Amino acid sequence: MRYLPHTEDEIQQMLQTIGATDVESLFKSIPTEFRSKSNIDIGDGCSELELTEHLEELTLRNSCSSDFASFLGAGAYRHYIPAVVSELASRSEFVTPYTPYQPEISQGTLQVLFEYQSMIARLFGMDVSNASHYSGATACADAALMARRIGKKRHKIILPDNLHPEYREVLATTLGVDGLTVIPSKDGCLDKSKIMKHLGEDVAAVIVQYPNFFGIVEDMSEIATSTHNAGALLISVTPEPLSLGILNHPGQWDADIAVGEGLSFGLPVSFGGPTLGIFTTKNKFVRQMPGRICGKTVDVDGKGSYTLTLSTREQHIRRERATSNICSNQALCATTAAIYLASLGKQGIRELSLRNASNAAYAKRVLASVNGVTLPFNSATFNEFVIKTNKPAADVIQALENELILGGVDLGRWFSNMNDHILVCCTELNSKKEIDSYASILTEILS
Amino acid sequence: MRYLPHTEDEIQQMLQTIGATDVESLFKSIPTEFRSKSNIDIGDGCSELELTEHLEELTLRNSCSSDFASFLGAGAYRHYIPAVVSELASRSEFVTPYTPYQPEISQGTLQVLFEYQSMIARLFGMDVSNASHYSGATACADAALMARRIGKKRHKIILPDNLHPEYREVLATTLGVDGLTVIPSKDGCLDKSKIMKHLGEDVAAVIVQYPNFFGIVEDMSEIATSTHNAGALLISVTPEPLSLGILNHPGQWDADIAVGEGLSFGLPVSFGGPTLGIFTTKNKFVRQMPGRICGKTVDVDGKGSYTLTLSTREQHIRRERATSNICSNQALCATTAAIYLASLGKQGIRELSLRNASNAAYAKRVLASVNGVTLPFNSATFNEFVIKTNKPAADVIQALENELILGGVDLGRWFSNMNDHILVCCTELNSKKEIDSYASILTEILS
Amino acid sequence: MTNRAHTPNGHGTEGLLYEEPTLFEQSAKGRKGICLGKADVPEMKMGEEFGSLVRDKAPDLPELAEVDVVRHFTRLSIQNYSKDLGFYPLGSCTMKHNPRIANKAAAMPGFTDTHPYQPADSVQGNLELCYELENMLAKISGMDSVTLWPAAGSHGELTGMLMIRAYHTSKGNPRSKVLIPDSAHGTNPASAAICHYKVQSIKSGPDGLLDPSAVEEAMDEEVAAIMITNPNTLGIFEENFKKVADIVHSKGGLVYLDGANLNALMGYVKPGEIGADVMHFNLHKTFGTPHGGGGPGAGPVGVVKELSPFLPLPRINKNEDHYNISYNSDTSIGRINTFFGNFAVLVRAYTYIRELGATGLKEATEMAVLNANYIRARLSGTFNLPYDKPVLHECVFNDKIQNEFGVKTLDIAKRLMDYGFHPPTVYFPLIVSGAIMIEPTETECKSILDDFCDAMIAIAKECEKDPDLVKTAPHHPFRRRIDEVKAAKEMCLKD
Amino acid sequence: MTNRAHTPNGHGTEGLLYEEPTLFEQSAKGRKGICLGKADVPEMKMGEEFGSLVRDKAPDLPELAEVDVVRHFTRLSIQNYSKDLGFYPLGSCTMKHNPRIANKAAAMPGFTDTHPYQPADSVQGNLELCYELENMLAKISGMDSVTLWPAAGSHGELTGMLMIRAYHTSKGNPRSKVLIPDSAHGTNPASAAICHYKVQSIKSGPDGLLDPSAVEEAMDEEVAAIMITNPNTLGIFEENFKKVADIVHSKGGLVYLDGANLNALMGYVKPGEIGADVMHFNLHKTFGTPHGGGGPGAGPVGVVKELSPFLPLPRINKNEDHYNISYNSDTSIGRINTFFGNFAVLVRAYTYIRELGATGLKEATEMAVLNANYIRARLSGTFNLPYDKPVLHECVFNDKIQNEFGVKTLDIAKRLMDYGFHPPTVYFPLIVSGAIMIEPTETECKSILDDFCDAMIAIAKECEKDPDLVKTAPHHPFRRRIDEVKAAKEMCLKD
Ligand SMILES: Cc1ncc(COP(=O)(O)O)c(C=O)c1O
Ligand SMILES: Cc1ncc(COP(=O)(O)O)c(C=O)c1O
Repeated sequence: MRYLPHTEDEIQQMLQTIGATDVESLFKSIPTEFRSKSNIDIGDGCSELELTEHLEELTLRNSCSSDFASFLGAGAYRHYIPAVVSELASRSEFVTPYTPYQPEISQGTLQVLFEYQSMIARLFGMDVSNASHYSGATACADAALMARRIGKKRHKIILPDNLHPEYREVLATTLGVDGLTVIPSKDGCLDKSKIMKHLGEDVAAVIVQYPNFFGIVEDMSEIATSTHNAGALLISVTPEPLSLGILNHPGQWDADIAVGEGLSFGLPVSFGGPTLGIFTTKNKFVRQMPGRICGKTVDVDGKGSYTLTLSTREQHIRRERATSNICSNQALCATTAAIYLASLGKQGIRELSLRNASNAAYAKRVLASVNGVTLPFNSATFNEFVIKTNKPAADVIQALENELILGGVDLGRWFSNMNDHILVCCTELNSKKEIDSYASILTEILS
Repeated sequence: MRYLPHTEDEIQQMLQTIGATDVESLFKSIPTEFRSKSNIDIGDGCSELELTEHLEELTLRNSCSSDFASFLGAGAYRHYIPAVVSELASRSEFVTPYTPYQPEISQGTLQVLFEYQSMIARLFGMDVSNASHYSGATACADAALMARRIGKKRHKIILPDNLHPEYREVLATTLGVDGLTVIPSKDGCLDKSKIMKHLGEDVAAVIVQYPNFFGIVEDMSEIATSTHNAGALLISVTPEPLSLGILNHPGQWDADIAVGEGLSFGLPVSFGGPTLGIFTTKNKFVRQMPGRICGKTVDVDGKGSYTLTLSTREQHIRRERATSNICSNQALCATTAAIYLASLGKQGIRELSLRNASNAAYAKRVLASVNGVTLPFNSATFNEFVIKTNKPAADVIQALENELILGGVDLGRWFSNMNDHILVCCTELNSKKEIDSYASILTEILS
Repeated sequence: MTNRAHTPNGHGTEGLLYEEPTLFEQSAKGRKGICLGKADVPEMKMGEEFGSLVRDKAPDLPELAEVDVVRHFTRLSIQNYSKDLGFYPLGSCTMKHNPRIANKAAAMPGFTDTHPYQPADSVQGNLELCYELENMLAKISGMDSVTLWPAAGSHGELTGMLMIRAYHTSKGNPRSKVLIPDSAHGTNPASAAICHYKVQSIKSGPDGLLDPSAVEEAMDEEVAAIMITNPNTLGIFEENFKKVADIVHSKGGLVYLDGANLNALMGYVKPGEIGADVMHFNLHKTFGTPHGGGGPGAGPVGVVKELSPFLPLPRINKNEDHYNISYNSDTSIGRINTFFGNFAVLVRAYTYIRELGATGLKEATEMAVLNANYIRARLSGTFNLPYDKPVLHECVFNDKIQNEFGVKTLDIAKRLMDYGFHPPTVYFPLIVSGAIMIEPTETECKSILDDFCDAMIAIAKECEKDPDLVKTAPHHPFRRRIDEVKAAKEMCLKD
Repeated sequence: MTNRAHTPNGHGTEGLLYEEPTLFEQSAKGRKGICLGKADVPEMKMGEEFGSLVRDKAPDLPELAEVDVVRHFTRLSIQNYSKDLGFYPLGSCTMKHNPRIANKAAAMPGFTDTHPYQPADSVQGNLELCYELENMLAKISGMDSVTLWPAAGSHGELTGMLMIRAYHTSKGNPRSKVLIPDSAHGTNPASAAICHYKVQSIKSGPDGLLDPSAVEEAMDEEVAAIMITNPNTLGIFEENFKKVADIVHSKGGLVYLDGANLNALMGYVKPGEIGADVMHFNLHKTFGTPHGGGGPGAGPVGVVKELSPFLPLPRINKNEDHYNISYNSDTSIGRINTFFGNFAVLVRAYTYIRELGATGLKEATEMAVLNANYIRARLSGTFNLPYDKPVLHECVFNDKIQNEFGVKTLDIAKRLMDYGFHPPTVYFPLIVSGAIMIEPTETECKSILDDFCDAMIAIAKECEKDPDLVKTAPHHPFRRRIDEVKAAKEMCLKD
């Protein structure tokens, strides 16, 4: 086994030092009745070459976005990953260390995390970011738990149905359905008056998605004010934070906690993971924030240094009273995001954000002009929009797939009244040619 | 331009320090009549995304070995490259420095080159290796030039026609045809008596290929003795040095210079390049050796250190009297080979070498049993062998290609009397299944 | 930009290490690291579309050219110690070598370019991989079914506890308490707490082991489960595991096994056969996926068949040779994460397990245990062993002997850096004062263990002869001892 | 294995740098880094097949596990300074930033998995790339046709000189001499010598430039060619290039242009338009392909149409949209290398040129020249400028001022390492005593140039105040000054 460096000689020498006769005897502290009678039934190992061939066979059973024109988004957005990002993020000094518990020999990871926090906080317009959460959805759930902690007796969490359905599911799984109030949207937007009606003294937080699950960019100022007036917290959720390149940031409308999904920041979609949970909040709530945080300090020589800090919030010290149970996080994804954001820079993120919006706007226009397509909602959208078709979405999507187009997500999957609605996404990867051909094939399908 | 970090402000400040009004004016030392009247006519640049799409389109116009069962070799052998090799060799600390002229800050590259030299010398059974040449063929040409230098008045170089035809061509280009005597082979092997007839006082060297171009493993002891008795040098050429995992090394039969092609050592075939020229010799000839060499020494504190050495042989000091004109070499390929050989290790290289030989032996047996196929030569072969078909090789190869088999190299390309001969190669990548299917398809083609 | 190459006195480099300013300090207005190319569709008029929602100023990200980005992150990277540089004996973390083929596998475009909402037909390769990985984990652990979606160990704990709650709820009472030994990792109580369980700590016996009578005493029908780490965080096998499991089961409780230490058991013990009802795996520990400076990992959870109905969604099913995904279930606890968890981590673990096979996994366990016992043998005497029982894959010393000279565990840890080693886990488990928890893993050879032990012994000597040298360590790394108190007090958390 | 983590005094690491034993010192009998898997064909009986030709003992390579290999090369790598770590102002070498997309391009399986003996039909992508790259290089340089196969600059020189010889031979007399200015790179005379030309050195004028009258004097009908570097190795444009070319042409000679400094000319001067008949390109200089610690590079050669018949084989031709390869020609000098040269390097250069386009290449030249002039402006006065003429992309100082304090160029170079910089090229060109040849390239920003100039100025001050500090430099890198004499004397060239 090439991962086991032990030679027969060495094993013998080591056993001698230990005072054991054979390796087997080192397991004698395990009572024999606990010893498994059977081998592990997974067969023999194989060589790297055999393994590579096997893996290649598996991938051949997948169709990749390179084989299709893909308009799939809905929380996992395909973006071009500059070569520099993958190359730097795969340096083994970033890939193979553990959590930087020993700061003196981990300044690389720590400074990167500090810079990640800084860029994320700036992008979201928030005071402070943690060093990553698992995913946008788990960050959202932990934000709700945090709001309950802050709200003390307040227990109720209000959320709209234009929050990503899988985020809603994770919320329900984690918090339990008691105390979660889901408010149906109106024309794809928040039903503000209904939300306000629910804003009582028992409300810990209102959750909003920005841009929302249907791609719509809603103004959250009003709902923020009402929420704050009711003494509750506003939690903002952004599965596509690239939108913040051109859109007002959650800080602007005074979000208390703003979370997001960082998959768009230099990570391959990769069947949806690893994801990158973004978690930001206001300074005043920092001690209630889950997850690791890196802070700046000095060493004994006074040299500027970085270290994990505020760890008294965390499980390894506070145990059952910790602000969260999170331990391992998504540090390498945060590192990747930091490299990606540093590459984009101030201008780049704006340009790229606008490019995504422009491609989607163009697609929305040409698809809307197809006979048999209507736009059910008429609000402004960023990179995604919903179309309504004169045939069942499932059939349309299947017909498109036959023409090598992944046309979007069938909303009937989550919304029983939307069986003829498709969520269509564009990024910088969708060329005009692709979009035009989508429109023309759709024309055929719907005619 | 993302590779140009200059901001407008900085350009202005710099111009001011220089005392120039604009960038254009910095070119005024170029007489205006020399200034090109026209722009460079290659069109505009493009973005990384556009470029990636363009490159992908280009690659789609290639058929890759993953699409075919490939039995092509003839000097460029397909091998499995362990993941560890590519990952380590692509570390930017190996990829982005220049030649290690400043040893204090280049110990990494230098130690790797030293280890490369050590492993190559051990594998070839020679005293000393340089730090790389361009390719097996250019190393061979430089070896011939070296032999002439050592031979003083001796000018003639004898070579067999079972030396790789492209190596012969490079020899002819570099040395000129005068003084090159090509001896036709007999039954695929050296025509020893004919060679011996040519071994006069004017002979600087005899070149032999081991295993030879037809894959045959010849015993060179006799020719070595005769060559030495005639006062000439023996130059051994090994395009597939993996063979030395199980075969006697050139040092064993007293080669004076042993060169080879290192493409097999962890480098992708990549249309044949970059290659890795291997160049080894005896200690007594080291000062006549071309190319850079790394040696061990100490620093002022006595710490073991490495540095380029014996540079008085080289062009930057000796100029027109240098042992070669080589300057940039193939250092990164040598680094890759070092990582590859260290991964294989003593056992691994033997096993892998044997595996290549076994696959080829099996293929030779099953192909020979196909009706219409004969084996023109009956000597022992390593990873390649020649088959003779009852139809023209070009037609057979084309018919095989239609069945997704790259069946080998048409020897008619170089040997006018071999239009029905195919050079077939196997490596560890050719499975039994592939070989069997080659045989059965060939049966159909030839029937 | 501040002067990056040298400090004011002109001597910034030690070796090739640089003082590296932040991205923001290096930013220059107008510099670019990417270039988008021309648009082929009209540019959207932002104002018209979004009105007041248009961001007034571009996000204040740093402005850098590609070369700046490359240098910055390359320079920062070499300020890190990493597994690829040397021995990393963090106890409980299982820092084994990360196979390179796994990185290559995870980066195959056939995996990376698949979208979670593609039709199941078009991702049969992904589904087969997941299905088979679940299967292999079940076989390794003796559990009946497995979910792959939790993103890390503690996320797996939460998932497991939610299933336990759902199980009890289905029986009529979710119950209110969870028993957790005081030697447990902090994530155990934290995870239980999220599920609204009251955590009752069980004091370890004088031998560092779970005391069945303490469990017996605490056990009642309000106890939903006990969470046990086995081998425990001292590296000792819980010999009363089955007895404890019986006690808990007899009152209708369940047994949760924290599988962080599975590296000590593969091929020897299958937790499902000795009474565990739920357990999580840390793929980033046992199955060699890289830690990435903190993550991503993956924390699959295995359960016995009684709990299978509660497994989170989605589930992958096999029908002849075809795989499909079921998104709904009446009994499931629901989704625990979006999409298919940390999929690329799953690809790595799958690759690892396939390469090793049954025999390789068992050998890995054996060599891990051999290595830990070797270190224990070489260092006992020099360092105090608070619990002198046979260990499996790791061993825990403490600083009792060195305390005499005023030296603490932290000092010893920092001093190890001067010798070129990453320190062990320190001050965990909490039941050992000044714990030094060493887990070598199986991928280290004897000579490296010897180097490490030599260093530890040399440091022990220094503690006697020159304790100040140790107390002021580290002296050689990039930074000397870092002021963590100031960090917490001043809370400078961003630039 | 020797103790790898620390030296005997227990302090082996500086930062995270390790003393690293050789592979052989780390080898242990029976250890393996690969694992072949089971054979599906019978194992060959070596003895039966090869008899006495079977190697008696396996080659004595080191025996290591994967983790050992990973650590060894990772640790060695961080002992290197590299372009990715910082400024690398090696004059004449054009150490510009290596774009990452080019690495990605070269690694695309669609390129790496093609074999040189595949039918032309099945490698149309490769052939198009080569054809277009030849074309683009021709457009950039004003030459009529280009060959891509030489493996490096000096290999290109050899190729060019062989073509020149073939040209003259075709005219009846190969001629016997080549003129080369004394400021030329050593490869120029070495390449000419391989082609059996006698090298006649031309002394540079007092202004560092080619003196037409000196060429006039040396020129006769036995001169095959003159080899000129323009801008020359002082970074100065040869303003008499055309005059010299006319002199040489008038006697039937040819003009070879060493294109190593093309980075100073793109978009401004096309050598083919001002009299060059043959020139080589260094793709690893001008077009940003990485240097790899010494190579591989690529040294394409461009020629005017009179010399096109002599271009080496193979040639790629385009026929409508189809590319084919011609392997034969009566006039060609023949093959200069196997296969298609350093193909993957060609892919990188193609990528670079396509990304920059015409405008980008010109801007690159402009910023390269701006940077060199800025350094020249900031350092002149502090360091002596032996030739005080306007420069393009690089500038050459020397140690005349510092000699007064007993400090030499080598000392200054070594001292720069303490400041975190790679030294410039030193002692070249040979016509400048103690030359310090600085080529910043266009990919460096002002603040880095300032840091470098500050360091140079600080060192100049140290030369006055504390010359010993400089003479004993470097003090901070991994190694202090290395004994090169001992290396040459003792010739320890392998383990
Ligand atoms: C015993 C034990 N349990 C649980 C965990 C938590 O695992 P993770 O960090 O993957 O969430 C750890 C991690 O160190 C551990 O050691
Ligand atoms: C002016 C000049 N000519 C020729 C060469 C040789 O180029 P190569 O190293 O690619 O062979 C160099 C390399 O430094 C050079 O600077």
